[in-house]
Amino acid sequence: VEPIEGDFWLQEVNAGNLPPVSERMPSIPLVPDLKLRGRELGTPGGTLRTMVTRAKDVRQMVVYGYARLVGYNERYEIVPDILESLENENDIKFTLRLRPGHKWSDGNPFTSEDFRYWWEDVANNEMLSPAGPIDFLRVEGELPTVTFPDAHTVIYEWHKPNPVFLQKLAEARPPFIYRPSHFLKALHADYADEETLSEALYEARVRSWAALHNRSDNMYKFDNPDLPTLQPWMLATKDGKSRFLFVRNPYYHRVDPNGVQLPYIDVVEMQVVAPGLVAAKANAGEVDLQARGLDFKDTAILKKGENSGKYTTLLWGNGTASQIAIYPNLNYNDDLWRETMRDVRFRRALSLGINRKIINKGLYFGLAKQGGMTVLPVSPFYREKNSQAWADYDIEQANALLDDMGLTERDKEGTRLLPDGRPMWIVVETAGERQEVENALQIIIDNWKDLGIKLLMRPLERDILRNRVYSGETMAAVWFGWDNGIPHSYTSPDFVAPWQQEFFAWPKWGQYHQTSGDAGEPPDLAAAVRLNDLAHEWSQAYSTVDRAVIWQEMIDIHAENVFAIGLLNNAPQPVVVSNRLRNVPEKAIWAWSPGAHFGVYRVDEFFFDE
Amino acid sequence: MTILPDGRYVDDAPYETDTGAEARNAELDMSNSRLLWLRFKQHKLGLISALFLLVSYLSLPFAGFISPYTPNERLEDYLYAPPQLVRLFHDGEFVGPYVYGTTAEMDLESFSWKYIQDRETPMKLKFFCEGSEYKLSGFIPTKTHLFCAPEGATVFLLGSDRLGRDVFSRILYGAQLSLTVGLVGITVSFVIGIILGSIAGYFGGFLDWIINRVIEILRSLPELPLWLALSAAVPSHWGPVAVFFIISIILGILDWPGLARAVRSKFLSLREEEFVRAAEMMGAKPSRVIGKHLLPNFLSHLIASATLSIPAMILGETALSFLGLGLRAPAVSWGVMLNDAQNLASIEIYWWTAIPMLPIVIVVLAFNFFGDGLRDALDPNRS
Amino acid sequence: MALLRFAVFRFVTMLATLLVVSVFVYAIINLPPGDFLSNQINELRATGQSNGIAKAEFLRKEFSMDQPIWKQYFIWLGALPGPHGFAGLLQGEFGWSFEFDKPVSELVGGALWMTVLVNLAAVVFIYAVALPLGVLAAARSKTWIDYTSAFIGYLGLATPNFLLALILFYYGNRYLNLPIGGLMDPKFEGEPMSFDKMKSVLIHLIIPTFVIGTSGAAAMMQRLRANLLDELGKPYVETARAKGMRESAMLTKYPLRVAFNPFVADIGTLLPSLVSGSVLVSVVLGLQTIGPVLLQALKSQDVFLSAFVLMFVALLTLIGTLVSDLLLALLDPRIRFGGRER
Amino acid sequence: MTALLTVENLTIGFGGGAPVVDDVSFSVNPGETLALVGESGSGKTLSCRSALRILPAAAQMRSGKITLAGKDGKPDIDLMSVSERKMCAIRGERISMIFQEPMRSLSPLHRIGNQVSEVLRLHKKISKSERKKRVLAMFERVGFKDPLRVYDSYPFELSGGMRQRAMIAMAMVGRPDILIADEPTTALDVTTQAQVLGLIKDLQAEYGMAVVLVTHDLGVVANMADSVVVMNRGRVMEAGQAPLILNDPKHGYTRDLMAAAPEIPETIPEQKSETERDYILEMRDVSKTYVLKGGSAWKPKTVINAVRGVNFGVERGKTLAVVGESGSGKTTTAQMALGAEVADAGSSILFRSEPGGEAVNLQDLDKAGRLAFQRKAQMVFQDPYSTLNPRMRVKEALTEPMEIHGVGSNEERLDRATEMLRWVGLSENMLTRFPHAFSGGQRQRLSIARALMLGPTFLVCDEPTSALDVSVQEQVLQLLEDIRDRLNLSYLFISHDLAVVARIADEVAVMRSGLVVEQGPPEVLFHDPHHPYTKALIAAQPEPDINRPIDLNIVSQGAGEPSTWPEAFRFDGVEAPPLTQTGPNHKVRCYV
Ligand SMILES: Nc1ncnc2c1ncn2[C@@H]1O[C@H](COP(=O)(O)OP(=O)(O)OP(=O)(O)O)[C@@H](O)[C@H]1O
Ligand SMILES: Nc1ncnc2c1ncn2[C@@H]1O[C@H](COP(=O)(O)OP(=O)(O)OP(=O)(O)O)[C@@H](O)[C@H]1O
Ligand SMILES: [Mg+2]
Ligand SMILES: [Mg+2]
Ligand code: NI
Repeated sequence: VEPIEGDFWLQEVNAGNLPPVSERMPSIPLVPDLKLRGRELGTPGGTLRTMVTRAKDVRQMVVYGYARLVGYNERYEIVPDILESLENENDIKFTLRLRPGHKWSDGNPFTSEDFRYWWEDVANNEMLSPAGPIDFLRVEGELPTVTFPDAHTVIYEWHKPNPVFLQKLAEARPPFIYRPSHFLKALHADYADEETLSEALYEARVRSWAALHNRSDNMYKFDNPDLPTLQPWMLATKDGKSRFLFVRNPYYHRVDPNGVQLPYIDVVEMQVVAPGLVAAKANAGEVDLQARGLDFKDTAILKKGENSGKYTTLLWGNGTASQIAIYPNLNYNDDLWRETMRDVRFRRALSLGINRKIINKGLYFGLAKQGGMTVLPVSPFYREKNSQAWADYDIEQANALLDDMGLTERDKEGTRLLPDGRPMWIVVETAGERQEVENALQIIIDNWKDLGIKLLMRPLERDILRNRVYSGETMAAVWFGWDNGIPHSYTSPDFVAPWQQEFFAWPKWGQYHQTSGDAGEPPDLAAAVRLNDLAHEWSQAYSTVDRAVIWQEMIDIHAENVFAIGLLNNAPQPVVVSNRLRNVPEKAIWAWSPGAHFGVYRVDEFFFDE
Repeated sequence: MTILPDGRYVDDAPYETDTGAEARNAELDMSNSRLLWLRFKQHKLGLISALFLLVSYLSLPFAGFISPYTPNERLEDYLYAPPQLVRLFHDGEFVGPYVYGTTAEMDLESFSWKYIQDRETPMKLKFFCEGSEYKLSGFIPTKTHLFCAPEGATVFLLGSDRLGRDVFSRILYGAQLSLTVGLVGITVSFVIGIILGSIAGYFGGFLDWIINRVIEILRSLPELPLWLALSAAVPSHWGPVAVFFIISIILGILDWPGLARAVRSKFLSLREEEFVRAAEMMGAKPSRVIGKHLLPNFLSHLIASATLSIPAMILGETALSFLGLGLRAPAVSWGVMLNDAQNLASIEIYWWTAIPMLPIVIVVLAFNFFGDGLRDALDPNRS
Repeated sequence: MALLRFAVFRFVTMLATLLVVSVFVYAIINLPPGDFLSNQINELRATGQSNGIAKAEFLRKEFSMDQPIWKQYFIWLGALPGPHGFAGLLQGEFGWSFEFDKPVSELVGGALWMTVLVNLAAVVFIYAVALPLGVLAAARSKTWIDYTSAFIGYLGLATPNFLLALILFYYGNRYLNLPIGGLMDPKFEGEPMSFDKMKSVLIHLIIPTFVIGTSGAAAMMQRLRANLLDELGKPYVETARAKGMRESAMLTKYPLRVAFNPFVADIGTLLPSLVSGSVLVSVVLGLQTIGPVLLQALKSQDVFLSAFVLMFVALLTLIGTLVSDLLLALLDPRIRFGGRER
Repeated sequence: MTALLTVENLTIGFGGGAPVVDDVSFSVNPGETLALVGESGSGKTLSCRSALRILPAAAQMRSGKITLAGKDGKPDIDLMSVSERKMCAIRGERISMIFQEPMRSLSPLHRIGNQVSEVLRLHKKISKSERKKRVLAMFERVGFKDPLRVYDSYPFELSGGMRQRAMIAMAMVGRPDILIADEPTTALDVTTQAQVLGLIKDLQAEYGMAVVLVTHDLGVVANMADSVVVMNRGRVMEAGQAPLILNDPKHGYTRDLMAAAPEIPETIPEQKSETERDYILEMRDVSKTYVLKGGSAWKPKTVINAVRGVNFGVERGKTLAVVGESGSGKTTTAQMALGAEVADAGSSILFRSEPGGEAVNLQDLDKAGRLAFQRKAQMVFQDPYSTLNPRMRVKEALTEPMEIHGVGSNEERLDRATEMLRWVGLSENMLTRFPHAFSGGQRQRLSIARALMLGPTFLVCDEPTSALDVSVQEQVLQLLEDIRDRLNLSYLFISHDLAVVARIADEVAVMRSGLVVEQGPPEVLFHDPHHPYTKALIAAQPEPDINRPIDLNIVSQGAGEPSTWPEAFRFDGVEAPPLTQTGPNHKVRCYV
């Protein structure tokens, strides 16, 4: 197709400041088949208004823009995006091919030099990366050999498979393994001349060139309008505080079948508003596309404003494995309690003792799906049995389990006693950010009372909560379930293995893995050990089938062992969409990983119908 | 009366020369507090407010008895139920207090709960009836309530909230905390503020300098980070009420400098008054001068300040819970309830969840009018 | 000369106090467990983004966050050398904001102005409302004017600010077309001052001013009323009446000045307390003042940023106290001419 | 001639009680002076205030009519019903008032000049500088030596008499048609009093101003009044032309009143011989300097030598009276005598509680010593209003001294308070009242009662009877003498009324500008005054005999400036002649 020059840059082109569109695009642009995916072909133009709650959330545009070397499509398959093509030899050797003629948003060519610069001058520079290249590039501690045969080819090669390589590149917050070298070299001590560099240092009021380089080189933060980008929109506001404008990237690599360069929408206007006001502003019709900052409890008010605000409220499903999950801390510092919580019967009893139906009704209008923590139905590893395992409301069975453990003594109020005579008070700590959690716990307090267990709720600051969990001071914590509720066989299973302290049920086991044994404790619970082994097997496995089998077993183990007590999943997430905005899917999943929120739905294909 | 020929006017009435011949005044034998009461009684609004407050405080132990439900009792089929009217007449006939039964319906158009009244059958309220168990005055377990919902219906005088809890009952229970715990903080802050402020203002000099520096440092110290630090430091097994209690004491301890400065500055000028010098010349000790001469002349400000601190204390927890320090379920207080109501839906759709504002306003007004009446009664110029 | 000596003396004490405050400030913000960089590393790990970690490690070295706390304090103060020599408060270096990846000094400038603006508006509102109403309520005590003003005042006082703001925003937007949140129309941001921008700022200020101001105004009004009622019985009021002064003129000239004493004493706190008191309001209303910056910085333990803001607030308080002391002396000659020492 | 102000059948009461002003009528013509005399607490002040509609909040005007004649042919104004707005225009412009207690009647936070010139600002359209000029002129006329200093002073920096004069200036500067003067000269020494009275007369002559003069001093009445209203217990006893009433009182009360008026006795002094004296209090070389900071830091400080080298003693069981010009340092001396003010270095004030006992120096007393001293020595304050805590009932105020010193049980204290109240001629019913609910004279008596509560041995009385009518004054003086003789009390008695002094004092010291200029027993002093200032004082003492008027204009000049005195007495600035013994017990400040 012959690319058509749009109105937005026309003036610049006519003035000679910008080459015509045909010269701006790579010689082989990416032409998505919109029709095939049931989408309309759009017309360019318009300003999309959206809101974030903190100024630093401008980075959301990198997430929504979702231009990645490789990215997920709506079926969660990894496909080349910025790359023209990709060869993957058994997850060991990856040959990345760039689009010839692809340019950064400032018009400079995007070539393998940008990859080399990052690999040699950033990732392997001691000043800039004191700890060396990031972890996902290491396979059992070994770094890949990276070669740059020509301007458009980059080859990453390991001795053993690195199955997470592509998956990481497709993440919402990807590791940018390339940098605009032409721009950054001016700040790099190896390239820049000393005088200009020290001048720049003085101007930026930083004390070392590394600091300056680090600061300017924020592909993800997206807060530097001068930093060239490959995303569909580029930041146009310098030092913004409450409003950020993003304009279309004239060198963007995607074009619709009609030859209209994407994105359709010319300008994205991002306003920073207080979290409490997002719903009010949406209700007043002040946004065109909004999901962030909206909760299900806002739905009623959003529905109410639809007519006057000229928007529609869609309800998407949330992509986390569990909307609310309670993590009994298997590494809790108190010996007796730790032993108790490590008893699977105890966790099962707790899970059985929760009336999920009421929680669902009260918090989500009955629209979420009740069930323990497991993967979502979209995932190939979903099994109804897992979802319902130990997730019915069955006080009798729960009590039987507890009695079976020998926790039969009770105090005056009917609270069970631990063997040493302490009453069973479970302190559940929360981040205190979500009202749903509080309300749900309120219901669980009543439910667990019937088990003879007293729940105390304690809200904390997010960071404080984390620190307490990691050090084993927290007895139990509430958080979301796994961020990624839709794992596929290629998804790294480290979040289901005892490998991450961020899984609040086993912070110390996670530390042990993360620090290669320097901190924390090795997992010593059979099920956890099994998970550990399985995860190792996964990374050694060569075939998709093998990995899928491993995944399935891990998911099953989780369901049986109830490491985290999930309450609900697939909770409805309101998405406000202007009536003029097209191509926004009616039903979809609102997920950070995989999916990058709006990212997989390709916001650059959304357009305004006048 | 006589008008003399020279234009003089002369009174004919007999005149008395001895003084003190009047009848002994009944007021004389009364104690000061009785005199105060006599005068306080004349301030009608103040009197009503005082009675209201008295009744409120006295009924605190009986909150459980008066309310039809317990505070955390969830009626799962009645989420966000609107307030129900208690009626007396049905079809023109007197049936005694009754309500209509309601059924909830999920409205998937508007995503809100709709309630349909069954206007056919009046359902009479029960009185002195068995309900869920609670502890009268905090220790006597009982099940008797003043009134309860009829079988198969509900009695939500002020509606129910997101979890189907009765707002009316919760307000009553909330009063137990809101009306008491916060006052502790005020007391602490007043005691410290007055003592240190008067010392600084009366003695002046070095003491004044020291106290002023302490005030300055305390005042320039931020509270916010302190709260954040505290929220991490409080032991986890403490109940929410205990936490809040400690917090309000700390709040009080931090709050005194403002008052102390006001006291100090007023005392700086008051101590120059002649009557203060007179008292000193009589040999009055500083404590007496401060307590008997200076403070009473500053009472109005103190009373006004105290009444004003009350809403701050009741609402203080809403701000604190923003930082994860306020009261938390299962404790109920007005602040907790309002905290739950802080979203648009509570204003626009489920307006009754914002009702706890009312008791706060009423109590605060009552305290204000009570204070005003007290001030009036103490004001010598109004006798 | 005496005044000059007094001023110099006060200034020196102020600096000393500031130093003490700085110790407290630094200690308090470091009280909660953890620090920004470890938290950030945790956060990055928690969300599976191991990419930023290297940067955090880099910063930890750069800003001596790996040193013991007391050393950190002195480095921050500028009394000990950091990795790049002496660079602390004493040298005019305010440190680095990890959160924003910018020098602190670059960061808060705009917010400071906004803070001053919002608080100034609130103060003006408070005085503009509380003074006349308080005087009126005292002059017409126990009439409907008195009661209504008390009622409205307490209504404002008894409604949590967040709720009040939400209500006002919602209905203000609906019926009066007032903007929701923010301090100006975003399109004016970064623009030079113009008439339209001014207008936009003013319109946006209406609700925040009201929300922040109501409680302050109600409080001031009631206290003023009480103090005034006390003064009204004094003989000098009668003298003024006998001169033929109008009630209102008389009230404002004589008793008000006496009744004002406690408020002047409090002026010192007015600004700083508005700053810290309006933190949560600002957060909720989405005002770009220093409040949200502070709260965010504190929550994420962005030490230098919070320390800077807190020191700034402290400085404001101290200056405020100084001003209020001077004003107090100006207002009451009995204090000015140095009372007796005991 | 039509009356300018007419009061008819005025009745005022408090609460449900009997009226305190009962059916009072009087009127005053332009250019005329009406004197209201009568018992303390008889309702004079209330009657006057009702003309301006400035009554205590609790007072009820039960009936009556007050009419102000219209100006320039305008209709008469009914002051009871006229709007508040019109009333404002009348107050200060047509009727102005001098309140009885000037100390409190000035705002403590505003400069005198500001408060006085305000009257002009309110009613006259003249420029600021013109206003200041007029105020300064008026200050000069009321006898301020340094009008500019007063203009910039705050009330608390002035002596009682000075404040009173400032009030007078405030009332007169607007040149009202009617001046209501409530005891305008109570706190003034006789020469200043003469000066003020002369001023009132002058203005009256100049502008035809009518004056309602409330006074207890029959001498003043005799010299000023055209007509007289005599009040007692809220009722008018007798009213009519001044000569008639003064010469030939018809009503019994009036007659009693006339009889009670003290006079300087005309007896020949019997020479007492010098004996060894037993001083209870001795002041040696006592001085007091006040340093006034300037209004701004740049103005120079003013040094005021309030008291300079006073040397005298109060004998046990005797009365030392101090008379003198207003502002001459009497109160300051008194306060130093009680240790309430610290005298300048070098002064010593010795107190001997027992005859021949160890003398203690008040300057360096420790806490316990001070407390013991304070129990024995009490003060009756010059300005009772401000020395009574407005928030304390009389009951508490009276029992306070006993409480402080831990004397007696509650009942005993109350009994004693009741007794004291009776002593000073007040009813015990008043115990539950607050201080503001008293008339000026009643408050003064409260002050006396309070001082007597502890049964002191040494009493400082600062103008204790200045606000009392002659009959009550007589009663109080009698009381003071009684207890002095019975309990061997000693008094330091400050007064400006020479007749009172003559009656009660054993020795008199005359002060002027902080210096004692003459000292001796009253017989000697009043018969054979040496010092020109003493002479002037005596000449200026008005007598309650309408046939022997004093020439206000002459006597008001007093003795003139010290620099104009005869060579032997003259002093300039700091240099003053020494106090020289001229006879037994007689000292005069002169060069011999
Ligand atoms: N606020 C009040 N409440 C009750 N009684 C009062 C009040 N004010 C004055 N009185 C009483 O009214 C009476 C008249 O008072 P008023 O001040 O007119 O007396 P007066 O003639 O001016 O006396 P004096 O010469 O002592 O000043 C007194 O007995 C006094 O006690
Ligand atoms: N606190 C003070 N500060 C400054 N000057 C003062 C102060 N108190 C008194 N004075 C001055 O000292 C002088 C003497 O005052 P004092 O009160 O002793 O006079 P007095 O003789 O009692 O006069 P009066 O008869 O008018 O009461 C006056 O000039 C007065 O202005
Ligand atoms: Mg009087
Ligand atoms: Mg005096
Ligand atoms: Ni505070």
